[in-house]
Amino acid sequence: MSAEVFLDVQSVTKRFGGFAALNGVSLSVRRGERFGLIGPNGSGKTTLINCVSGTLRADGGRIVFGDQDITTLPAHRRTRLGIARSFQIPKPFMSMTVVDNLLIPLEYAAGGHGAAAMDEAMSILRLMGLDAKARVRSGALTQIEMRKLELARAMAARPKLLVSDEAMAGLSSNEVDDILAILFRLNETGITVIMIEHIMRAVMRFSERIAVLDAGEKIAEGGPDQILADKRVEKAYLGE
Amino acid sequence: MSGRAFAVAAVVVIAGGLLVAGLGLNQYYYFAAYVVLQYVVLATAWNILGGYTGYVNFGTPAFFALGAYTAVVLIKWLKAPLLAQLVAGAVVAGLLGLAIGYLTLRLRGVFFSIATLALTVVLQTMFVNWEYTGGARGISLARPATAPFYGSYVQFVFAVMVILAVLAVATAWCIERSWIGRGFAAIRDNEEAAECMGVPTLRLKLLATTVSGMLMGLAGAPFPFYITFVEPASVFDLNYAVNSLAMPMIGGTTTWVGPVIGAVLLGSAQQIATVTISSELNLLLVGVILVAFVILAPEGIVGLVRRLSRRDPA
Amino acid sequence: MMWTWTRSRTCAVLAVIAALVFGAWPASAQEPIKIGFGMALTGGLAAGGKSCVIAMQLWADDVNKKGGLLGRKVQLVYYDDQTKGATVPGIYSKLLDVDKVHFVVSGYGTNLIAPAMPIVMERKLVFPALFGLANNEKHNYPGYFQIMPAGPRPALDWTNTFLEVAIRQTPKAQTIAIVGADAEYPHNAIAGMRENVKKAGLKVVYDSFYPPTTVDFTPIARAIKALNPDIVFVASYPPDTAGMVLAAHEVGLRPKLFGGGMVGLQFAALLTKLGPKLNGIVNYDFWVPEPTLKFPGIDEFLKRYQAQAAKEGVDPLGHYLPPWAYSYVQVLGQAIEGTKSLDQQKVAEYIRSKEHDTIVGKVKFGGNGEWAQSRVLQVQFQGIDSGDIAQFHKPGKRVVLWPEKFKSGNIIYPYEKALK
Amino acid sequence: MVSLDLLLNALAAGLLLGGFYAAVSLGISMAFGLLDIVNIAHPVFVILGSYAAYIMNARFGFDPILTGVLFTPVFYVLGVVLYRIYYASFERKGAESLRGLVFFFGVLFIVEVSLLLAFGVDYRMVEARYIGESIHIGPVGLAYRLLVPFVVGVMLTGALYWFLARTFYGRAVQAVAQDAFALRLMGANPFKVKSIAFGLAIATAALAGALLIMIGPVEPALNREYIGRVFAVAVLGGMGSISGTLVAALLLGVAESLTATFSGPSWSVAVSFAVLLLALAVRPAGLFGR
Repeated sequence: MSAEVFLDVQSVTKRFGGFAALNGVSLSVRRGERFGLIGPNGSGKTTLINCVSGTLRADGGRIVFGDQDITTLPAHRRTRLGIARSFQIPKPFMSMTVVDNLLIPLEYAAGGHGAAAMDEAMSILRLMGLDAKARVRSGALTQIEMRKLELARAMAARPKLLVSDEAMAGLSSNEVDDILAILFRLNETGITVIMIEHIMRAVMRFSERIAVLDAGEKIAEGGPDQILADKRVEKAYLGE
Repeated sequence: MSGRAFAVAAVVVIAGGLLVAGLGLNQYYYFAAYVVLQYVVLATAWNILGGYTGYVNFGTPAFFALGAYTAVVLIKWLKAPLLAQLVAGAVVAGLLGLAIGYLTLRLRGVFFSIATLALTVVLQTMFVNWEYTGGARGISLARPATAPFYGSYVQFVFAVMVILAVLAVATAWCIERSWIGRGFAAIRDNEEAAECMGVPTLRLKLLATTVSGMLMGLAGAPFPFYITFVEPASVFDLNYAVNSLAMPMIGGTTTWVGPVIGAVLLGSAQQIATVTISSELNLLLVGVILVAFVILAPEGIVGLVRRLSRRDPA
Repeated sequence: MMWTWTRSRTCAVLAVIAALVFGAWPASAQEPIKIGFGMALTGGLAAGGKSCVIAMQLWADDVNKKGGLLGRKVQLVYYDDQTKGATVPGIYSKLLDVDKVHFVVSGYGTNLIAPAMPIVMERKLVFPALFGLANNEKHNYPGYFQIMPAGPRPALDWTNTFLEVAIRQTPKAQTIAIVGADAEYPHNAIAGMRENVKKAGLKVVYDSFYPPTTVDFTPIARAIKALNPDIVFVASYPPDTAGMVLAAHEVGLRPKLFGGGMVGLQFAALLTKLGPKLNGIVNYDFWVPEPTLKFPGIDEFLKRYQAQAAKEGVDPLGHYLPPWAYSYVQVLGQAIEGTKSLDQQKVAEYIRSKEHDTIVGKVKFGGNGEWAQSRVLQVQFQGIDSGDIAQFHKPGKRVVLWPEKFKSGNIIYPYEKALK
Repeated sequence: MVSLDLLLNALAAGLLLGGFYAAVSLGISMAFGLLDIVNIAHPVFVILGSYAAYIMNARFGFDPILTGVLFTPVFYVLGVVLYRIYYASFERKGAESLRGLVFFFGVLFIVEVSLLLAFGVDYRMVEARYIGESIHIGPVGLAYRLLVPFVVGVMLTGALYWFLARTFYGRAVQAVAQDAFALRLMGANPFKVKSIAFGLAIATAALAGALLIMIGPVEPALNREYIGRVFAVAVLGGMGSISGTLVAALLLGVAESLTATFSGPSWSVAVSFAVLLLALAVRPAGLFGR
């Protein structure tokens, strides 16, 4: 089993001042897996993702990706190794067109250039249904389009591991289905996907395994059914 | 503008400049044009960091002065020719850019701005206390009796500034067109996202501060021979900071044309204002224009023109 | 001054006749004689620069009222140099090449004179200059004439007057503290002072510069006090002058002699606000309303200047710079009249060889364009009991101690005695 | 040469100077540290306060402190108006702080030149009985000219501290600095809270200006010398921490005073900036950062 482990988070700790946002969290994601990460607001999901993607540096513990220790690697190096993420609050490159947004990861992380990169960007946009907006300034997109752009841009980095941070918040159920379909398709091509989501229906449908965080600690891990049955999870979500 | 068109334009400007320098016009025009061109270099240099990556540098005077004082040292020590002064000025100012970038660029943008402000004060104090370069009293420098190529040194220095201006603009143009330029823009738009998309932000920022610093030093290096008298208060003048920031703002910060337009417009306006209306009004004008532009036309003249031209056909 | 009267009057009469004869043609059928300069109208030296322009305009009015120079009107052409040396080359080439002025004179201040020197020297122009310290030391340019009476060795003579006063007192001073701002003038003055001190055999117990941005001067004053020097020599600009005087009072700094090179104690702004705290300070000056310095024309000039100054918000006393700004163009005008020529060389030769009567007294230049003999005054503030400006118009408040020729009273020594 | 006497006095003088620096920097600490508004024009408002004190002193003989207190409401309104312009032009549009910075740069020039046009370039001072006098406690002499600014500066710091910690709007201001969401939970309107805070920040300039002109002569361009200092204090103080601002200001004052007394004043100002650069490099959250 351990040969299969693709991302190994080993008792990672992150503190902000006196407040421990993550307290010795460990989890392992297998190659090609669809992995769900849930937890109430402020439970440390995004902090954990930040530590994995390199936006934050863990105070303690180790993070291993493939066979490389990436704990202290800067974020852009991790992206080049194959970890790409979308942001919960969309952070497009506002002054650029939609397609140029994709060219950044294509050039910087995936090593593409010229016409080939442009073609690849356009095909990703087609996949996301954004091709009509390719030449529009990304600042002019709607919220939903921006979410799609987030995902599209992450895909443009040609990731081996894609971290989708609440990509579906605010989408209609049809759109949620669209995105899910895209993520499924990506996964079929061999990309490992970590999904952080509030929309339970989506997480449960998508994930093979799920980890639950509460107050900076992992309180449960297992298949969707296991998680739904877990008392501690219920308590964490519904309170006492 | 395509690469070829730009190259042709650059050659035409240089040839034109060298020709004009040879005409032996009224000296005043060379002096005035020198100042405007110097601002083209400074504004372009500022914009490479401030406009492209979004890091506001208040320390233009520090880099400019370092270029000028490097030249002073070379003149005094080795009687070095202008070319050597230019190279040395650029290198030293570039190193300063690298150092200050390394110190502060891991922080939020405003901290960098404040650090550059502090840097200016520290550096000025150093030169005030360094007797070799004249200290607070300043230093008078005799320029060579004859200038190479042209009869008078004024014409020669003007010609050099033409070349430097084209060089600076060409640098900006190249950066803008390359993957580096897109990386800069990504940093400006959202640094965190840029880093997560594989952009080595720290390294690119260091590149920007270094190149920007080099060009500013380059602008300062001919100053001693232009004015023949250097003292800390005049080269560490806050006005260099104001103008090199205001000009791109007025012209537009996202393209290489913006700083050029801004420098030519504001620079010439100031030259004209100096000899027509009172300078107080001149300063007031800069303030009002700055506020008006940043509120009403945040993308500068370039953005304004773009907006209008987009509206017209529709 | 007097001899121009009759001549000018004749000229004026002739001009009026000419105007009558030629009817519609104005008297100035010939274009005016243009005198160009850059002047600090904004920036650090603007307060001084603005008052200079008033004075120079008064001179032009005076000349024109009397028919101008060589029968031609005089016109001043000037631009704001913003107290920035970088603007100076442009301004002077504009004046010479575009405006085609006949003569240029300097702006106010060492740092604004220096950048004009190469242009002036290249074109071999006569160049009357206003308040620059040792600008010609390196160049030794024969067309340069400095109206500020520092003397033939500017930096040395300037500060030496303070020591001249010091060595004549008993009990004799043994030790000296030297302090000044990190800026052009104080550095020059102190460099001169150090040499003079060495010659006078005084022991330097403190020698330091402070940054012009210093807010609190009490630590400096206290550090000096701890060394208990007999003399404290200060070379400072207006804001730090005020800071040093206040700090000296607050920490009880009581040397035998205090002052020397403080700029600002000549302007109403500081005089009225420091008031009684000035008593006993011995400081340089160039002109004060003492009976020994009542040169012809000065009182009338000041009256007219003061009327103008009130309107423009510049120094309402006008004792420090304006008379000199008037005089340096006055000398130029006299030379033009004297040589009946606009030829730069002839005018320069005339200025060099003659002694000139001006509203600041007789002016004679030496070989390097500085005054042949220093006329830096050392004055002591005495009997000041309030901040009322009226008292500074009168004699007796700033008593001239040096040079002997202009001495108007006796020193109160040591400093402490004047404080009571 | 290092006598105890001198050392004590240098420390005392440094503390007094620091109290004054705190008064000048508080506005920046609030605007920059708490509201994230890079008001580089703050020192020019301090100068504006100085001129208010000057006029009231010259015309009516008002004590500068009295003028300072009287003018705080005026400055408060000025600050609120300024914030509204800033908000409408930048914050609402989500424009990056760079543009706001340039906006305040423009404001700096407008105010400075307006002062120049109105009052000319001459240095201005005020008269008060206590200027030039000092009080002696043991071997330590304290100049009233600096003691008064120190006391007022410390009181101002205390008042702001109390406001932020104890009042509803004060806590709202602190919340806005951390999390706009939490603010909404408190039921406060962020726009209103921020305009109050910015108004207060500018209001401190009225008093700080009065203190400034009490210490020495003032002219319009003097503000530029304070830009670096106030930001140094705000950053060292840990961005928006009021008590941190006071401690940083005192430290800076003492550092300047000690260098001026013992190693020659030439480097005293540069020392504080070197401290700032060092702090930025080593401990970017400031000496007392949260």
